[in-house]
Amino acid sequence: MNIRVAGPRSWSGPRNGAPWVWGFAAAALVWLVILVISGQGGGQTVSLALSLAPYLVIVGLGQMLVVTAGPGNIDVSVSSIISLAGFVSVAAASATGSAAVGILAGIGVGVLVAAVSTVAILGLSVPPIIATLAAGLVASSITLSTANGFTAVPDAGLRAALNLRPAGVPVLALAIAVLTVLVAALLRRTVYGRSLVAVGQNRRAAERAGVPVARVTATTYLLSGALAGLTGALLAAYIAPSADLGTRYLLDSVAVVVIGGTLISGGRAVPVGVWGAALFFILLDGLVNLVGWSTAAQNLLKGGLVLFVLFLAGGGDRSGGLASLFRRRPRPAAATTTTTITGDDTDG
Amino acid sequence: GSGGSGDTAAADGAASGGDGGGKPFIALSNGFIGNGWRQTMIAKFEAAAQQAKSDGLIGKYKVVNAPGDNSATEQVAQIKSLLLQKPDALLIDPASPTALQPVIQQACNSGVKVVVFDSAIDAPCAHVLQNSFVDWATYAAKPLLEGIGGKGSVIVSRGVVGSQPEAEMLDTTKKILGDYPGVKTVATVTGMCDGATAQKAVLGVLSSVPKVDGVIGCGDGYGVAQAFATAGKTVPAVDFETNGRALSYWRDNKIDNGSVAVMSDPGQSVAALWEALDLLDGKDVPKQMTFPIVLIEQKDRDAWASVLKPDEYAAWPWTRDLFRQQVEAVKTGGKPVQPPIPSAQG
Amino acid sequence: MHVDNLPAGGTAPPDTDTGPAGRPPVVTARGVTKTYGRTRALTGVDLEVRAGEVLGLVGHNGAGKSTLMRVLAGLEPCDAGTVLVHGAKASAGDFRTVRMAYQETSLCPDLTVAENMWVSSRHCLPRLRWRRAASDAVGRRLDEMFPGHGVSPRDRVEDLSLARRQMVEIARACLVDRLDLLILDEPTESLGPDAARSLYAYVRRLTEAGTAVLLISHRIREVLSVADRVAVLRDGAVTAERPASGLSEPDVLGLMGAHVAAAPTFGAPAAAGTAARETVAELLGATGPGLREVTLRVGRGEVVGLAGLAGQGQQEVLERLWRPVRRDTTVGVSRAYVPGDRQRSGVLPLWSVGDNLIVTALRGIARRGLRRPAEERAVVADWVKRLSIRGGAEAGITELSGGNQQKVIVARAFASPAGLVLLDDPFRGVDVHTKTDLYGLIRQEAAKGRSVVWYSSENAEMAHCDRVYVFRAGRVVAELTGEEISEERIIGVSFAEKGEDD
Amino acid sequence: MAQLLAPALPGRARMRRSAPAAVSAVALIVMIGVCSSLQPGVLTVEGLTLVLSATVPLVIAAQAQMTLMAVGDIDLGIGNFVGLVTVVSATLLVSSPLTGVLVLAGLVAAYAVLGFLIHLRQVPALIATLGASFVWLGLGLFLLPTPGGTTPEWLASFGAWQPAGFPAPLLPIVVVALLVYLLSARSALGVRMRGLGSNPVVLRRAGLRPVTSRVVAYAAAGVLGVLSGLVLASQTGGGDVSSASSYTLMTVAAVILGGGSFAGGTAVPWGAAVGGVTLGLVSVVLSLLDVRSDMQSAVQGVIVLAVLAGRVVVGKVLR
Ligand SMILES: Nc1ncnc2c1ncn2[C@@H]1O[C@H](COP(=O)(O)OP(=O)(O)OP(=O)(O)O)[C@@H](O)[C@H]1O
Ligand SMILES: Nc1ncnc2c1ncn2[C@@H]1O[C@H](COP(=O)(O)OP(=O)(O)OP(=O)(O)O)[C@@H](O)[C@H]1O
Ligand SMILES: [Mg+2]
Ligand SMILES: [Mg+2]
Repeated sequence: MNIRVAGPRSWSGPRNGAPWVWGFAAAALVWLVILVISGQGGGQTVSLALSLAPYLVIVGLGQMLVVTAGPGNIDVSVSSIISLAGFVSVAAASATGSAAVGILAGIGVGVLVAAVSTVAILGLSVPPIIATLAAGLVASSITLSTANGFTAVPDAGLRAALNLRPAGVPVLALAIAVLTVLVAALLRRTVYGRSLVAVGQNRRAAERAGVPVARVTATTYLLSGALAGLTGALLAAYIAPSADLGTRYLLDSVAVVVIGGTLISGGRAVPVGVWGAALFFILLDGLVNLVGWSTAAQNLLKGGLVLFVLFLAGGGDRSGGLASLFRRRPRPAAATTTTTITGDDTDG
Repeated sequence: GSGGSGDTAAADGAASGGDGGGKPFIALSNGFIGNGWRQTMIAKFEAAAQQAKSDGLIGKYKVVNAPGDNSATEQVAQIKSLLLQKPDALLIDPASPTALQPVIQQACNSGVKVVVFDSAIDAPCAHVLQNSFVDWATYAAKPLLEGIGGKGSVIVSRGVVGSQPEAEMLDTTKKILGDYPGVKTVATVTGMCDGATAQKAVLGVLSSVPKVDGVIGCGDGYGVAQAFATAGKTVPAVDFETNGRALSYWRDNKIDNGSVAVMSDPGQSVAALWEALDLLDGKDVPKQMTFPIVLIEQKDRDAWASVLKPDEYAAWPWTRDLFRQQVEAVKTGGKPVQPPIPSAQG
Repeated sequence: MHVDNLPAGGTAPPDTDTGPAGRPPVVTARGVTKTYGRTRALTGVDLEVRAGEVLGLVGHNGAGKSTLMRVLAGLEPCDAGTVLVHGAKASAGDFRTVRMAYQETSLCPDLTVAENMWVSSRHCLPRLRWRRAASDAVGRRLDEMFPGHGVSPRDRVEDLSLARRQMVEIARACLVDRLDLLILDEPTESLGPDAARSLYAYVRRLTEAGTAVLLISHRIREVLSVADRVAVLRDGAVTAERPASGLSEPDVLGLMGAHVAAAPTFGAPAAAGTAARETVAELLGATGPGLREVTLRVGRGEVVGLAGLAGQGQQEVLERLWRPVRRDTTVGVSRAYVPGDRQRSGVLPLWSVGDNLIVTALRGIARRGLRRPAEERAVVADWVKRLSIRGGAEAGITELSGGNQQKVIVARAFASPAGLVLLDDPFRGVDVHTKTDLYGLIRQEAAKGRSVVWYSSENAEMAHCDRVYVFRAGRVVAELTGEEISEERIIGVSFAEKGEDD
Repeated sequence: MAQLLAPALPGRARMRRSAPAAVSAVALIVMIGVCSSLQPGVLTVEGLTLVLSATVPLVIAAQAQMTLMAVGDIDLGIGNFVGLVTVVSATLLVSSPLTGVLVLAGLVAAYAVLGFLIHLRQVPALIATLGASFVWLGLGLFLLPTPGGTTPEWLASFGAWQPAGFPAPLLPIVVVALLVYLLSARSALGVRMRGLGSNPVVLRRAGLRPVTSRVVAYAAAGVLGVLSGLVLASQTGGGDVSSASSYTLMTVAAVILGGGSFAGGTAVPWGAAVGGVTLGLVSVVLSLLDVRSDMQSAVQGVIVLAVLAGRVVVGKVLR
């Protein structure tokens, strides 16, 4: 996991190109292929992709915050949270008759599960991947007992709202676009956001700079849990609550975050990029179904693309992402840079 | 949900030999508990086993579900630890049709009667109760194609692509489609017999296909209907799940276009219990038996819908008598038994 | 030939009858230049290291000493010029007999001492049973060099103290079957006086056997006492080469171009009675890992120094003041911290100078968790100007030179409203000009009523403090105020007894 | 920087390092104790065979994970990789043994190439192995879209092997742990691997190419993954690409339980074995304890947390 990012990171500074364009470019490419193959419904394809993508975007935004918190941070409990929040929100909504209460209940469940992870991470110094794994196991147990003999049905009003598409633009996509903007603003304009990015770049330095690292970490996991809970609440209304509602969202959420341009080693979040990558994934699924490829081909394609993008973009110049490919300037021997920067302590 | 076990007395644990005075100890190992069908299957078994226990037919029973995703490795471990407890009969709903072969052989070798249900399995020593996938595919396609008048365009939503049952079902579906030259297949998607997956898969292709009159699926109609609702199109004829949620949706939205609900029978676990008891009694039971699929047509829909919880699947209420009738039917090659619809009873 | 059966020195023929000047050169640099991007690290170095001599190399920060060493050790090629080993143009294999002990140590912390020996000296270890051979060899070498070192070859490096790690590093560099040139980069920085003496005794033995030793140190007096010759590197070129005998410390400083220890002319420590000041922070008999019964007090507007050899508990005190979790520590004001290790705990590498500078003050400026960019910009602009940080607020922090990065980190602390600023030896690797600016800044801020607790490994810096606590082995062994504070006094107290750590 | 003044006694340091594995070992012993009190048969040879056999593939996969964690990487594809190996051994290895062996060798080579690319392109192993896991899954589905096939005779007979006198599963667990110990903790290659995880700059200065260490580590992980898959296939008697998907996170948990860390630089083969067996036994204990089936994964999670919490406590005491 390169948890300890080998020695120095050779970033060229804060001017980082536009790492988010690649997800959108890939999505556009897949869309074009669909258009060529089916010969119709170009606009509608986008519209339908936009009605599926928001779910992946919400959970992806949460995962993005966690990943931004620095090396080793990952939330593997999102899938269990989604499934559990689905049941709880549907139950709460049908008990109270209010969809809003249902959504809040879903978010609350996410926060609760994330609180378990947070306590384990901060209190017991359990590595995040294990802490969230354990919290996820607990959540999935609760899901199973809830699912047993579950009687409530999703709120019809909420479902109708999720399916609303005036002029072909899903209302949910608009709402989540606003949420994305809010997350971006959170990262740029708030003390918490700046603290998170600082912690992600260099935890020790952030701590010495007076950033309350523990509080920032806790907030981040709780936010991720809340967003996963929100995803679960919406998905359950859109599809139906089920015990495996969130299963495929774990790997996909990590993948969209990375393809979207967020640094996997932390310290740089790209909220817009999550959209591009999510659309790419959704359209890719559509394409595979349209062409009639098997799931084998679908997985090969997905994995191959992730690896291709990753190795092409490389990490030697982590700041540039893919963009660095095209302005390949001779790097002053990576090895020597490393030597000097690490050896900088010789000073004095 | 009730507890996973019903011990009579902890003391007689390992000692309860089946042939002696002790009453038999029945264990059920289930490879996966993550969906409503499996949960219904377990619930039906537990109810029947509890009843059998109070009727004095069995001494104790135990249900073990492998945690996590459909993981054969977990189930192998679970079965091995079950064997330590020396059950008289072991019922298995396998996570995978092959993975359990060695451990089943091991169980047989230690004198345990093994009944595998819900899936064919390649274990010569076990007794197998399986579904008729040809029937399933036929029920899923025929009424639907009749319902749309034998012409128009359909989407085929395949199940777990590559699995033996899916191959069998796809063959049947193709054969039936061949009988309807007026019907055009405009897309084939992979729905995995799962509403959520099918919903996303169908939504992914909806914009790229012309008007759709029907979707031939395998118990994923609720999700497919949602996809059409999302796309703002009228819901075509689909194959619904046999659970309360799908049936109520079907009823409440008045989708009277030839849709049916068809799935395998979660009551098989009860049938498997009766088979195990018969085997322990030394009765002659065929090694392989095919049990009927649950088909709910529009006429029976409301009756079923009224007795099922949203996540509960329609199950045939096997009694020991019904089971024995079915065994006879299988032996003689007669017509399969048609158990009553629960609502008729109460 | 294996290390086991080696004499202490190399195998070069000892020729004791001629003076160092007549001996053959081991490594020669001719017109060596080296450029990193826009930085010309070496601008044509001519240097000769002769067998059997100790050559002292001195120079200001960034003069190019470490770069030159890397070139001489064959770790990096030079852009122009040649490096000759034994008079012949060197290829990669020729550098095997040139070994270097890095100041920051070049050891894998997770490996044992013996395993580290394998990494660097595997050519002279047997293929089979190398572990035993390496253990024996390093044990013997350590015994020779640092009697009573207390290191076992099976210890993991991370479990060793800084001084012991340094010993292992030096022994590692010496562990080779033929040693022509040994480069020691700041070897004694974390060694105690006994160990330093042992080291220099060993260096003598090496040179007697014909090995050349290149010694880099900022401790000029030490260099003068050990070296046969002294070379001065200035702005990437050797500007002077003199025999050590007859040189004095001021001479060398003059050759280096340093403004000789400018006395604190600005805002000299207020001689006002320190007792009268209001206490803002206090340790009362603090005991714990690395600390024994430490009692100290910081007054408002006071600059308190923590002195002594490295690693005697000063940093633990800073840690206590930074995170006062125990009851024996009371801190009444908000704090800011200036780390010395800027790569690991200083810079936030993805951000610009401005972002780095404001991150601590952010909290105070923001309203209800929302930032106020205009106010932030004003503060940043003010500090960039005040400390004349090259590159301005928009430059990426990693584009700055080390000294300028350090300025940003110091500004970060003082830009915050903190009442107590903790300095963790922040001026290592900072040149004289910058230092002078920053000393001035500290005095100015203290005059405004801020308190400063300042740990420095350079005892001369303590002259800028109002009060100095001298540490040894986790205890405060002396409290000096005003006129009492002098380098000699501090050193005297630090070394009064045999260091317990070594 | 923060130096302990009185350097920790080496013995104490060593104790501190082995404490996590010791805590896991205690948990393991407690679990076996609980099992045998509920079911006296557990402590017989057959009982131990039954209980332990299912943990063998997990333990071997955990060794693979440990090898990569020693160089500071993490493998999120090991689960699907093991699944893919079961598929290969249930199809190609039966139909044409030579091709099968070549394909398995090719898979090991693929791992080595993956390591090489990760190093060359300086990309995070986490995401590269995540991408690779999709590829393994795709390949497995391609070869065998649905679980099935049969394992070769020799593999099946290995799975059924029941020597008298000692529980058969102990043999592969101990042998593999010993081999990995010899490779990662005793050999020169192991020093290079741990050195890479610890401080790659040192390797480079000493003239050792870090890329070699990484490629060797990945190749070793590939070999261990293949072994794990073969053992799994011998137990399940067929191939199923998703049969081991839970291994991905379980192996990480096993290594952590055994005292490994994400930071790289340390190799804990015995710890990983103990951690793997501990985790593998959890489900056995749960089924013996009659824990409600839907609560089993919660209990599993709680046990993992409890063991790690025990570690923290022990660590505090030893500090
Ligand atoms: N790898 C590198 N990349 C870019 N610049 C470098 C590199 N190595 C050295 N430099 C630059 O070369 C110059 C000389 O650096 P060097 O480390 O040799 O100085 P030094 O004399 O050792 O200083 P100090 O006494 O502080 O250790 C400095 O300006 C430094 O910034
Ligand atoms: N790694 C690097 N990447 C890009 N530019 C660099 C790098 N290192 C140094 N520079 C450039 O070279 C200039 C001089 O840096 P150098 O490190 O030589 O300063 P210095 O002499 O050590 O000064 P200081 O005493 O402030 O550390 C810097 O201002 C910077 O622009
Ligand atoms: Mg410098
Ligand atoms: Mg230097």
